[in-house]
Amino acid sequence: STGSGTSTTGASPGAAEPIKVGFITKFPVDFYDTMVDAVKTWNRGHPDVEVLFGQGKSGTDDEGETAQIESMLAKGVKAIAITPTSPNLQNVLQKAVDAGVKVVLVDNDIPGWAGKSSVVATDNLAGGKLAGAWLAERVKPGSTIAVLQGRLGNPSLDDRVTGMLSTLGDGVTVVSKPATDCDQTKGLNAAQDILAAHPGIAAIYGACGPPILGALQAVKSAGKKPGELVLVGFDASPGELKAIAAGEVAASVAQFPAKMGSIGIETAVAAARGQTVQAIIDTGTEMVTKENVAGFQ
Amino acid sequence: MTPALAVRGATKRFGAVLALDGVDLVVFPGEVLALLGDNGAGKSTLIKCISGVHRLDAGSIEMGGAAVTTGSPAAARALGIETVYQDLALFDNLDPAANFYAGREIAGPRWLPRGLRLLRRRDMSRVTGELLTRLQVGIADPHAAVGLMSGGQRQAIAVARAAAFASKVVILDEPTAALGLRESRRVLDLILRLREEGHAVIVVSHAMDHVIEIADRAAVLRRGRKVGEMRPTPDNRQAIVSLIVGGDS
Amino acid sequence: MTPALAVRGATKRFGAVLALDGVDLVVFPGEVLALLGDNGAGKSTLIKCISGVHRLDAGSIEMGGAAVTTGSPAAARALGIETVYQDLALFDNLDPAANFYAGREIAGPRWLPRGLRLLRRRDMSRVTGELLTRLQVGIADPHAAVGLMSGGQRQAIAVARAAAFASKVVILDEPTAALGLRESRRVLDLILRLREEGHAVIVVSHAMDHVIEIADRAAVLRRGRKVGEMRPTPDNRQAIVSLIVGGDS
Amino acid sequence: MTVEAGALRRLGSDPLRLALLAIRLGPVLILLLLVVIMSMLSPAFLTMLNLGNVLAQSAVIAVLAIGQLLVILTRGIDLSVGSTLALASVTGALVYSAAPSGPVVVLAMLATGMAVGAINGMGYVLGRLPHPFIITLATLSAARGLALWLSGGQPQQGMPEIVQMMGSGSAGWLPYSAFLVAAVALAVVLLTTRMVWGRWIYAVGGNPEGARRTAIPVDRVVISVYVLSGLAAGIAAIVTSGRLNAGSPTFGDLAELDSIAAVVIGGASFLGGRGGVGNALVGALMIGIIRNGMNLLDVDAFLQPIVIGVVIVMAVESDVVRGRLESRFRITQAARS
Amino acid sequence: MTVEAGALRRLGSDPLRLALLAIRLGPVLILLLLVVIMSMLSPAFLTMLNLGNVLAQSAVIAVLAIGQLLVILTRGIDLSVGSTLALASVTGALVYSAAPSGPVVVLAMLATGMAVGAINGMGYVLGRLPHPFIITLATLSAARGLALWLSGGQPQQGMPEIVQMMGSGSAGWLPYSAFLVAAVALAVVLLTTRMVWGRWIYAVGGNPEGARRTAIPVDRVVISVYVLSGLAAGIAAIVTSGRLNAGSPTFGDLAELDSIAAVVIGGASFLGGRGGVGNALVGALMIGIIRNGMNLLDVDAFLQPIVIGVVIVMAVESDVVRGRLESRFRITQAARS
Ligand SMILES: Nc1ncnc2c1ncn2[C@@H]1O[C@H](COP(=O)(O)OP(=O)(O)OP(=O)(O)O)[C@@H](O)[C@H]1O
Ligand SMILES: Nc1ncnc2c1ncn2[C@@H]1O[C@H](COP(=O)(O)OP(=O)(O)OP(=O)(O)O)[C@@H](O)[C@H]1O
Ligand SMILES: [Mg+2]
Ligand SMILES: [Mg+2]
Repeated sequence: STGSGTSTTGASPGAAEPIKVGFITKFPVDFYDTMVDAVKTWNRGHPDVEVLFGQGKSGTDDEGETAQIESMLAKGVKAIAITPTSPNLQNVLQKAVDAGVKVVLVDNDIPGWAGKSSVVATDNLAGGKLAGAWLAERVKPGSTIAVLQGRLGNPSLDDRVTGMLSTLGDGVTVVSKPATDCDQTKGLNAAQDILAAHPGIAAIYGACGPPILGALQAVKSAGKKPGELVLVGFDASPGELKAIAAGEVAASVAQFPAKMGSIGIETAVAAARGQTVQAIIDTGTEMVTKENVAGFQ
Repeated sequence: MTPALAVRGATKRFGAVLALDGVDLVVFPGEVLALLGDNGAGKSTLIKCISGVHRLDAGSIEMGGAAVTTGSPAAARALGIETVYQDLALFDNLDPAANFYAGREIAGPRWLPRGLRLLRRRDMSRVTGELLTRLQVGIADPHAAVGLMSGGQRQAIAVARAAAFASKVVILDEPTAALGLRESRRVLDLILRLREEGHAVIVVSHAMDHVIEIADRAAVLRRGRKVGEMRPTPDNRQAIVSLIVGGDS
Repeated sequence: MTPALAVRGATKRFGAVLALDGVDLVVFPGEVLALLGDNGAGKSTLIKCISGVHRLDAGSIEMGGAAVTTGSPAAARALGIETVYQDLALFDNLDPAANFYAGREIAGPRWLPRGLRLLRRRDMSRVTGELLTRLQVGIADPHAAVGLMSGGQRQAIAVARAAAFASKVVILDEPTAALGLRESRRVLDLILRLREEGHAVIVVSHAMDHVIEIADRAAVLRRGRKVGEMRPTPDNRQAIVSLIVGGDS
Repeated sequence: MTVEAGALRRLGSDPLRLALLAIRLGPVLILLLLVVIMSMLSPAFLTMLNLGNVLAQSAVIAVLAIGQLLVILTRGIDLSVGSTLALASVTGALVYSAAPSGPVVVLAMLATGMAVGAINGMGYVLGRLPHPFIITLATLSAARGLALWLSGGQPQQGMPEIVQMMGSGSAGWLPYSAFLVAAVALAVVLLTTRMVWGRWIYAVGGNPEGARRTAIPVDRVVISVYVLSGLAAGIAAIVTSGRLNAGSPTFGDLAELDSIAAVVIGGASFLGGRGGVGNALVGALMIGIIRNGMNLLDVDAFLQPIVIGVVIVMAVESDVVRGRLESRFRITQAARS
Repeated sequence: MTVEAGALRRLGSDPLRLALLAIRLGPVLILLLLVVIMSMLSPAFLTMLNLGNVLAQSAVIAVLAIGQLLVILTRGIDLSVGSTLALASVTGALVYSAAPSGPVVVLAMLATGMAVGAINGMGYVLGRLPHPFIITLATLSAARGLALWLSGGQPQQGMPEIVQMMGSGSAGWLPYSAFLVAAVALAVVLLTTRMVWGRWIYAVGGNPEGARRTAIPVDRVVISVYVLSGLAAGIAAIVTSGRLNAGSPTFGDLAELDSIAAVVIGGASFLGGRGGVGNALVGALMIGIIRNGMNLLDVDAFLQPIVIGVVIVMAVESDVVRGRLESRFRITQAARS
């Protein structure tokens, strides 16, 4: 449906005019790189649109994204598609909206902010719930698990933990939930320490991909057999997919960054050209397991 | 007469080195006391203990007959002890005037707390310039940092500073070591003037001529102990030298 | 005889200050040349230019009749110039032996590149101890860092270092300023011995007695210019002093 | 005294005075060069809108750098400024939700900054720690943790009017935060160049032991610079919180490195005792302009860090080269005169 | 010489010798204290498994800290170590995918580290930059950028056998990486205490101008410590890549702060010239144990940074107090003897 929307615009009189839009992502990791690549691919088919790309320094770099937004306004973009680091950006985004620039939020929402034209996102909370429910079926009641959190203070990462805990049920106890900053090394260290203190845990859940890959190394070096301990990640990064295929990681919650990217930019362009766009576009989440992993690789 | 400063049983140890070993010392107002001794005898250590840089391990200090604690340089200064250290303690990044007035800047208005007062930089420059001219030290650029100045220029700044703010006791650790003939002469005159004004002066020096000329009394340290006191006169010269060098060499 | 070292038209400016202004200087093997002058006259600057610490703005330096460039201290040292600086240039964090041998450590085996050789620490300690004993400087703890030592002890270490490694030209900037009577005596003897061994020696000093005793010739700087040369004898003393101080004071 | 007097008179001569001025202005010249290059590369750069952006984006680093400058002048280092900023912003947001009064919130943020600064200063001085690196590293960690704990890890939306104004208001294209930076800079210029306390700061940095011996209250001076740096972090928190209309435990990440870099790139000495407010400001603007330029020029995100690194070194290096050329020029010039 | 000789003889007396030994061992004592406290708090701490974990987790910081130590001894600072680690790991992974030979990969990683170090050292020395902060900050940025660009931002899975072994192999509970650290430490102990070059490192740190005047090749010494620090980052990259069986542009984040902290917490002087390999090792272990302890004790994630900050200060402070008590003890002791 979105594809047809663009072609309609192409035929309208205003479309002869090339349009500038911005696409801002959080920071350089594969998740956002996939998204950016998808936008670039999309852009090749739409030469009438000039896409400016911007990126922050970290998953919580509000100031960096603010600067990006300001620079794009200075360069006269008509719409911005952005993966906002936090709700803190609404102030500067509102300024953009006030200046007549359309804003489309990608990857996560800024709840309660009315200025956005659309949200193209996975619901991280829902993704977490999916993982929690999945885990609840696989670990026995009364067992203990550990959670490798992402970066504290990052709302979407926090949602993944909150969502998971909400559907996990009372039968399972979380014995430890250190923060890992989504860093592979920190995930490995934390997992080693948890295994030393709580050798009996049944599962480790990670709010992002890299720490789970670190945890996998910890499990291996602790001499446990793959599968003896259920590892569940989030993001379904290439590394995780490989490990899932090999049966070392049990599952990961997949989002669809490429889809988010292309739909996000398309929606932004449409909004800038004055078309009405859907307020919420859910790109969905899915549990990737050994059974369906082939479809994701 | 009560001594301006009296040190009793001063003992100071640095690790394995016993730098001072029960040293007694008195100096009276209007008197110049020379503190003599070989290198490493403990002269500078004694001076630093009096000025509050080091703390004595044992012993006591009296000023004007009353026991005092010179626990810090600030305390010593507040008690009226002004010191030129052997290593000068200058601020290499500041100009002569700033060095001169360090810690007692001319500033106002008076109703503000010390630290917040505004510097009277011109006044400070003028006075510093005058005092240095009196010592006949030519300083080419009075606004250059003292870190760039010659050894003698630096020493002159340090000596002039102590002399200008002299109160009860003035201590000078080898004040002429780096000075030229003329500048040395001026510093000796300065010391004599301090004596006339009633200050108690302690001078460390290796220059026997200077000592004989200006000192009323000489105390000799050897390896941390006081080995004698004497009136320095041309006749006594050899005796003092023997005291310094010691019998065993 | 060709001079061991000849400086021609040495000129050096620091910002607005003209520290050296066309200075000529020669010193011959087996000669002690005293470099005299008031504080700030430019003595240390001249020495630093010769030793490669500063670069001359204009002028040239010859050794053994051939023009040389002492562009760095390493180059000067390689040419055979050994210097004791007024500020001593010691390593406060190292012990006397390490200071003594800094830059020319005793180490082996020989087939390894310099930097990778293993230090012969015992040898270095022993030699250092012997040399310092000769200067009669008592150093309580020979393994303490020199930063903690007395002014005279520090100076003795610096002087002994230069003397031990003397090659063609030895330059001493106020080598006895911080030294006691006995230690000064030893350093003067050391200088005389260096002369006997055929070294050319340049000594900066404010002590006229020392100059008259040891120097064969005295060159006088005033405000960056050489104002005269003279044989320092007891009779000449007054004339030299006048040269140093200058007519205008 | 003819030589000296002559030299002094020559100092008054025009080319030399200009040369000396140029030395002082060194880093400023490089900053101007950067501006010229940027405006040639991007037409958007010299627009008022963008200049306003640059000022607003540099404001936080500038304020932090001014505080950091005072610390560095005393041979210290304050690694905690970024975390202090975060803690102050969270405190402000929490206070605002409890007592929605602008002045109270502002005071709470400033007080928080000063409190962390006081812990740094007193911990270092009274604990006789060997180097401020240790205590400020500890508060770097602890203040961030406290901010996370207080906020439950959640950004707290909402800031009072006055904070929002300081952060995102502007007079025409000139953001209010630029005026705030100017006010802070002016106050610290006054402190460092005119006031007794400022003189003591330089004295402590030039020779800490000497300062003690001249009865300068070294301990209090050292404590004060950390408190002032904390205060600067509090002010920076106001600007950040106002800009984003929120308080968040993630604000000010890596700001310690930025602020130190600004001071050093701007030309002050990392070893203490030398430098002034101008250095901090110039350094902060350089960093701000370089980052802004990367964005304007759409430099690939992966390449940005490389370009930033190279530009930083080139900027400082060109100042080094300029200084050398100039001193050569001065010698020739003076020899001729 | 009776007084001195006497003092020297007294130095030989037992209590005093013990006291002096204790001073040297100061930070080690604090480390032991930490171990005792931890093993009382958590039964898991003193298990072989966990001790092996602590060693493996501290190995990277330890290696980086040893390199950083050499830099700090010369009054320098190397901010680039973490980025260099990342770049070396990515290079290793890319080389491995092109030429799957263990030795080639190892060499590529070490060479990458040394190359960044050489850029740091030569940039600083030949560029006559005022402080190494600037160039190493630039490479902190640029090396990370290069790693991102080379890897396309993607972690690269797969490392040769030998790298994996260095990172995650072990002899019983003793990880091979601990042996690697021991080997690096031994080599650097040899360098710093026995070799001429090491002596020059201390000389340059104690008095750079003096070193120049005594014809020590200051420039080459300074360059060398940055190259060695880069080499250490390359070795650390091997350990990290081996532990995770991957090369990634995100490895080594903030490792610069950790490595400097280890050196300073371990008791070496941030101002150069004083300290040794022992300090770096002790500091790295302290950091490792504190972090490990947080996890073992399941300290709340929000509170962890607070606890870490407090423990760091307490550890250093207790060493300060110990030093003071001891010097008082020595005075009493010596006065009695
Ligand atoms: N801070 C210190 N730590 C250790 N030892 C010290 C310290 N200060 C001085 N010493 C030692 O104490 C002894 C006395 O030193 P002091 O400086 O008092 O000698 P001095 O009489 O002033 O000698 P000089 O004439 O050379 O200046 C010396 O052996 C010196 O090495
Ligand atoms: N690096 C420098 N920068 C600026 N000025 C300098 C520098 N070095 C020396 N000067 C100035 O040059 C002049 C000569 O200094 P120099 O040190 O040569 O004097 P000197 O003859 O050795 O005096 P002294 O007997 O006091 O040691 C002085 O006015 C001094 O302030
Ligand atoms: Mg002395
Ligand atoms: Mg001199």
